[in-house]
Amino acid sequence: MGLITILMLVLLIGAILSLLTKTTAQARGVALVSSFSALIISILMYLAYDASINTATHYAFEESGTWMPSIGIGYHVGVDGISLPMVMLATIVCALCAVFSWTESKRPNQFFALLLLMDLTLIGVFVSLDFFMFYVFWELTLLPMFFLIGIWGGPRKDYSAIKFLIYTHIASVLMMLGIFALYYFNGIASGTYTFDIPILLEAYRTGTLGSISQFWLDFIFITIMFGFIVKMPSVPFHTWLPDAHVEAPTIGSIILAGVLLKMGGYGLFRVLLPMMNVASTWFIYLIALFGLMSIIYSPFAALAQKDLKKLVAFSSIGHMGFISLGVAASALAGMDPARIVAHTGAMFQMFSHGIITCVLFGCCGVIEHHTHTRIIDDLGGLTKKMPKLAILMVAAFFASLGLPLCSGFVAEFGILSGSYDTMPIFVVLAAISIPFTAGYHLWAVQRTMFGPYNEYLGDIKEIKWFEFLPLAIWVIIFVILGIYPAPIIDMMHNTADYFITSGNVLPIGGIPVPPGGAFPW
Amino acid sequence: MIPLQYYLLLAGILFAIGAYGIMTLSNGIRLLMCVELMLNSANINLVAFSTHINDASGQVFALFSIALAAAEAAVGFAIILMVYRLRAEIDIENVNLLRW
Amino acid sequence: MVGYTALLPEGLLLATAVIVLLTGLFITQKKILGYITLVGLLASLVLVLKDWNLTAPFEDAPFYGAIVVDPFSQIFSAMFLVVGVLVCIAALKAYGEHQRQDEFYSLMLLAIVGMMVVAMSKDLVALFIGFELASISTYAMAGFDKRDPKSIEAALKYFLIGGLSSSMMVFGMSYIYGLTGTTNIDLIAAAFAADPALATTPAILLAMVMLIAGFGFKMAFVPFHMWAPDTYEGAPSIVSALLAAGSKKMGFAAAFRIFIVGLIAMKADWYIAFTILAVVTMTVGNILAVVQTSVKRMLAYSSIAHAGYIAIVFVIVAYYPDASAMAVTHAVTGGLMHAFSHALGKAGAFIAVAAVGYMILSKDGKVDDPNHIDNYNGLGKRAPITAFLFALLLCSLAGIPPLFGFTSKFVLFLASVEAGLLGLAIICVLNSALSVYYYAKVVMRMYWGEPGGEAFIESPTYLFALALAVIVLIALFAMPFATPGDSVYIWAETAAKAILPALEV
Amino acid sequence: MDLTAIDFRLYAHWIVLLPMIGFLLELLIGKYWWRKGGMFATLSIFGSMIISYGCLYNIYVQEMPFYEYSWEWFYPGIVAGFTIDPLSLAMLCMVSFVSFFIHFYAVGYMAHDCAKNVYFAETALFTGSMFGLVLANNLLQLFIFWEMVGVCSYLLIGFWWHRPEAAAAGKKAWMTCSVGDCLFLLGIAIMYTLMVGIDGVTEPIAFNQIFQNLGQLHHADYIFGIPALTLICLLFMCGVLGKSAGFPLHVWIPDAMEGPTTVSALIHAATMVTAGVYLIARAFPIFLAAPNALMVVAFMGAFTALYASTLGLVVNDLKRIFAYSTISQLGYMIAILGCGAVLGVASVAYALFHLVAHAFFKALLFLSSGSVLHGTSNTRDIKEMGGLLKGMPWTGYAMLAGALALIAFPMTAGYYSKDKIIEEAYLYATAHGPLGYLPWIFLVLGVILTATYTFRAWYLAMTGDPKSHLAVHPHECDWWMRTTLIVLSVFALGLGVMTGGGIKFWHFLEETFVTETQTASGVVYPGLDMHEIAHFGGNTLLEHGVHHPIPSAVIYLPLLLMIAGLAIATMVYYKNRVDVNKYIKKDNPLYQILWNKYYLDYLFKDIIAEKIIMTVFTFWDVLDRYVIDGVVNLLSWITIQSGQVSRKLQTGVVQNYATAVIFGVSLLVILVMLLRGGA
Repeated sequence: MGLITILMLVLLIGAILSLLTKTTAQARGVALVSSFSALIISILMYLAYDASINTATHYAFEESGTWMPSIGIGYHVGVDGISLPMVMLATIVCALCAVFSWTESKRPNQFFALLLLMDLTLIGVFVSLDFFMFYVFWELTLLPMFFLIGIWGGPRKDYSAIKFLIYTHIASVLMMLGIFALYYFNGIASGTYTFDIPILLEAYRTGTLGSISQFWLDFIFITIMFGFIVKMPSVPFHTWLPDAHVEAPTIGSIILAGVLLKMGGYGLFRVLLPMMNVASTWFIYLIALFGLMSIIYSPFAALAQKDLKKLVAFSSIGHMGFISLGVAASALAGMDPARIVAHTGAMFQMFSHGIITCVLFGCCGVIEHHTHTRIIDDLGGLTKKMPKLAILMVAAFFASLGLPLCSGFVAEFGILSGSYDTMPIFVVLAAISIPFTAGYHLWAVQRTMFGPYNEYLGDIKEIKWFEFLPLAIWVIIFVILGIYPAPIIDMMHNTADYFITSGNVLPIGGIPVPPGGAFPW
Repeated sequence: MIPLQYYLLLAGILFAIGAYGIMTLSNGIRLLMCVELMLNSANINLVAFSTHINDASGQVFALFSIALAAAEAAVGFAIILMVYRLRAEIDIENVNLLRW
Repeated sequence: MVGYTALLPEGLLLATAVIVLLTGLFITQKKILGYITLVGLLASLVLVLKDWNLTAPFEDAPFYGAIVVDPFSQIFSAMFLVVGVLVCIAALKAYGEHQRQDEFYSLMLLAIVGMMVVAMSKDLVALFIGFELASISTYAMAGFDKRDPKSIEAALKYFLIGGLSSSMMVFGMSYIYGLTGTTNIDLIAAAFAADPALATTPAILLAMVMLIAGFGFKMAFVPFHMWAPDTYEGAPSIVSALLAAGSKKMGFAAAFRIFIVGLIAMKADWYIAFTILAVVTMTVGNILAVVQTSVKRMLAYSSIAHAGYIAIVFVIVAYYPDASAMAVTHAVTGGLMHAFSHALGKAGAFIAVAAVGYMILSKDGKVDDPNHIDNYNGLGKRAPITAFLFALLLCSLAGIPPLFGFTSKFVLFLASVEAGLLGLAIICVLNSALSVYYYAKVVMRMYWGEPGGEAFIESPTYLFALALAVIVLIALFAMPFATPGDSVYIWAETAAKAILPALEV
Repeated sequence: MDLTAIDFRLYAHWIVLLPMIGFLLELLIGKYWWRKGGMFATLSIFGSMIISYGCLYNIYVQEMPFYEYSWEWFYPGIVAGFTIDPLSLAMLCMVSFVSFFIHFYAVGYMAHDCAKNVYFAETALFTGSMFGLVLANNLLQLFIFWEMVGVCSYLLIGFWWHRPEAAAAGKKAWMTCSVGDCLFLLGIAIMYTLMVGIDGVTEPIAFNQIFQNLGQLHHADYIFGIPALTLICLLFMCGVLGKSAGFPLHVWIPDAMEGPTTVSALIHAATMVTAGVYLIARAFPIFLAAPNALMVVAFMGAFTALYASTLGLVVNDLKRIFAYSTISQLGYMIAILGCGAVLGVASVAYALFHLVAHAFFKALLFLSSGSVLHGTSNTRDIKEMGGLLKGMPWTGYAMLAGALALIAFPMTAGYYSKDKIIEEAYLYATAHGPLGYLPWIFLVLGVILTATYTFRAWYLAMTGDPKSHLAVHPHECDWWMRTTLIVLSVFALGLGVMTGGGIKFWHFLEETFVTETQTASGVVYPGLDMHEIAHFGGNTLLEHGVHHPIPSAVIYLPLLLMIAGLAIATMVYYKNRVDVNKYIKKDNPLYQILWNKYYLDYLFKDIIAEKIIMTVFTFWDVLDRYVIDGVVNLLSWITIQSGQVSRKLQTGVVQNYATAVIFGVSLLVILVMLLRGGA
């Protein structure tokens, strides 16, 4: 039994145990032990992971067993330079969330159990190398989040929870159809029916799916893409996210924005990237367009928000847009170094945004918890009462608007400068949206933290230690990664290098743009 | 002998009458009768066919279905009796607690 | 006579029925009868599972090939028996103190025997007999709470529509018999093969549609479904469990045999019919389930929708030219798996409703409708275990992992994509996505609705039945991790292969 | 130990790191130490200063070769590097010196502020970032620290965060800069893409590698119809306009005066705003190789110089007057850099000399005005001062020294630096034909206005009778501040003389690009041939070293104009011969335009920011809420409504059910018939 299985079992057992506990202390204890041991395991994996052999043997800690051999469903897990950081992200975020919700008094046993389940299912998505497992975990992530929003959520929790559930579920069932088609055609062509992700993608990429029409190829691509695009989410399929965030409890928002959205981005790398050169080329531009739409759309929408948390939700929509842009741009034909940089940047953006947005939502949660409001107009001058929070929040907002020496800048710089080669117009438009992004962040900070203290808020207390500690750790992480990203970015870079240059994922030199381009430019 | 078509026609007519009755009548007993009528039209078919193609199994089928019809009628009457006990009437139109 | 051991399960059940009925006359402490019934059911279940892939055609006297025991019949028998076990356990609590519980048990046993006979029958006569045996027993069961006007009304509607449709069925059968000269399904198929022109006569078309109507009544296809919501709502919950989980599947067993084996020559016709029926059925079922306020009625509509999902099996089989192809095998296999998962899930769900209704009536006293969704508010607090198991069962119905309902739906929809029926597949998945809504609505009420009262005392008997269903469902999803491999899939596949070779005509 | 034996060049990164450490220490433990903060920042900057002057000693006296070293940073080829050459040294020594003394001053000035350690932490972070910007050997590092100083400026402007106008000013500063910065970043991205394409390039955006490859780069094809290099330079120029407050992005500087005066002195006068000038100087070969890029620079600079000095005439806020003079002086520097199209690298030398001189006297002016505020309890309106010279002689005379330097009074630092600029601008004009005279004219006109408004401020504040009770008994500043004022006055007055009228400085700086640079990795970047590079951009440089005659009229013109301006100020504001108040009226259109700053703020804030963009946002919210989300909700509504309607078909009357069955059968028969016939 390998590390990954142990990791998942630890969380599963933890979840069951904490469900059986009675008091907050017991549940918290179980959750802390289990989530932190998960964190330790993931760190062990990180230490044992040798980035250099990554290109040779694609998956580390690979395990495979039979599940339903007669329809080719297997238990196949493994990590590489994309999924390992995501696993670490999940473990870090969930472990610190367990600390953050130190005094959770409402149904503590269920709360911590769901937290651990969330962790488990997310990790499952990131490590699965079998489409059946992948889809199972993909669906399973819905349930804990549904309950987190529903039980601990705000006034309109029913609407938001059901919207979140149905909206993303529709996307994933359509994705399921694409997976089916892929499975079937591969089975017809090769004679062996299997759901194994590497095999299927290899078959799709090398055109050994048999003589199926371009329609089916595109159908497979577009359905799977839709599943990811909705999960990311990209404009115009984003409307479930702000509602879910507004109603979700702080922990829910943190995990939702921090890790759950990354499933979509992860899918782009793991599943869609190898398919891109077979499917119609304009899909690549479509992905980039989705990214660009999110980048441009989010600041305008965010500036119109009254609710601090909704504003932050829109900011994460914008940041996820950079990922789509980077992936799409790095797939097209161009200069390899630039494409690798764009690709690495996009990967790093997933990790970096995962950390930064945790602090953002954490701060929103703390503010709500202490002042009982999130409406920006009702806040103001909070620095007077909570200077510690002010430092964290200002740091997080600066990081979120892409301030250098924070990890977000590293990623976005890589994406922009790397993508210019293949998609100049997109990059120009994305760059122009930067002042607006800066605008709404500063606007929010100024009206919540600065200015005269709003006395109607009464006498509010300084941030608690168990709230401060996780936020501070996250801040430290993203600052360190902003100054010295090598620890994470090296393995990402190796994987990106493999994806771009090996020819085993994308054609060497990238996907040629059809004469005249798929779009006017 | 009488050609097959006549039997089939008769059966069809009986079936249609039964169906019409079920759609229009509202008295429980009558509805039951209509059901029986339809069953028996089927029986006529079976017997007619079996004599026409000289195969006994049709008549066996008919016998079975007559027997089952009797059993069904028994249960049916029991149910209608309970309806009468509960509501002192067997007008099916008014038996509509369960709807929508 | 060694072959007749294959009929031991049915015989056992009949014997149990008689024993229960007779002992019921003499003893006053009747609770024991429930346990006897349970033993009988379990014994025959064990027998069925033991030789799950047995094939025993009874060509000679006294059956003359009217019935056959093959994996197909066995898997359905197992389905009925499992449902029977669950219902029986629930009945131990529901009718533990009831005066005529012996009648209930014997009726249930007879009904199950009838269903098993239908699954086995290869002859229209046998099929009709089994059909009526099951129907008549269930008519009586539906009205078992004879003091309850709703129960009686349910029985009445069930009975009238049932009589209508069974007479239609016989009418159709009579035409088939007349045109092919036989009542044996294989011979019918042979007759069609011999004279292709036969398949195009209007009479045979009429007969086919009438058969569809007859079975469609059991399977609750729209528009033959309208009795179902009323009956399921009005009948005692555990009887609804038997109806929704058991006799509905009996309809499928009959339909599979008749259409896929007997009338395969007419598949061009029933392709059209079943396409319309499947789409309409799943859509109407889901849309109407969304707006229900009674959980029991919602479950009734959801089982209509599920009938629609399973109906796509016929569409795929008829649509796909190559009968031995992966798509067709997957289709029938998926259909059987989904029938199985739905039988378990729906039986469990109705039993959960029974449990909740029992608790509410015993605690809150007289409420006009114990199944109204408002009574489920805060059930997660009032009856945590029941709520938890109920939620899991709903997950299985909604096709959400990690339960068997997901696997079966997965395979079923997989087949539709494999067959290239893209539009149908999309309609299916969108419907199943929509269905999540009303299941989730109940879960929401249970877990974050405001409790209407203080905590309940949960009855261990019900909990045992529910836990049994849930454990089986989870096991069937995750069993593959245990060594025997994906046994249910293999069983279903063998069963599918047992009826599919007939397509080679 | 023998200090001269140390090769300080190898420790250049500590110049950056020390203040950063100082920042952390101040932030975390500064509160609990001597005077509740200020110690760590000041000391760490003193350390940086020592290393900086050590490097200067190495290069200037010991004549060690220019040096550069770098490490792999984010991505392959994206490095963190430090370069030691006259250009960076000049900036380093100026920044460390001025910054150190301003910290020294602040110890006294901020003595009574409660969050002192935060203030010093931020200034330390700022100084460190400035060092990082100056030492950067590549565009990205420069941009990163460019943004960091921006952040510090934001934080320090809003240091008194509880005052809404302070917070707003900080936001305004950031927003205005970020408009330029995003374009600057875009320019970097384009440059990266161009450089990556060239083989043999290991560090795509390192300055020296770019310079070495200008030959290929200027062949790069057009982007959006503009030569690639020119486009890049224009994008850089946008960044410069934002940071160095060039027209039209200068609007944030006056508001930035909301911060503590020491901040204004440190950031918005002496150091940060010069970062833009430094960027052009550092990237000078690129601009030189880009067709027409330097022309834009020259005109923008000259226009800004004149434009800002006109605004300085009417403002009454002491700090804002100096703010406008800062904008105008930066204009001079940018303009002379633009003249580099003719003068070559010499123009960098001239610009930097004025930059250094300006840093001294502008810091001096701000600190003295800070001392005025300090002494008159934050009076900033010169209309309410007057006669302060008696109350605070040190401050008064210090400000006088600064003012003289600012107006380029003979023998002061400004005299040598600014007049040289104007002379050379004349050379540019002669070489560039009629249109080329425009910058020169702007600069010359700027001189007289500068003299006028500067001494208007000084006379009104220092001489005459107190015009408000606050000005009656001003108290002189403490010795911390006094020391600083003295030191800065010495340099403001004497820098020109010290550097032999600037000659030494110029000669040192002119070595910058044309001499080879050694690197730690052993690679040696040979010196650049400026003439060849100029040819890439279609420019022709004047022969260096050859004397180019300038008519003596031109040489003495600035001096005369300065005296004229001084005379005007004296007449009007000291001798009060003319009553200006009759011109300062609402119906005087000229006054109105100047008073409303040419309505530029109005345009940006009221029209663009509030009217247009806010409307867009509201519209956007409607779109999001009711169109995109509306579709989703509509679908669910339709589903539920159709359910509500169709459930009514379930009447509960069993006959209807039977009817449904029978009609269903008939319908099915008909449909199958039809479809089969069709199929």
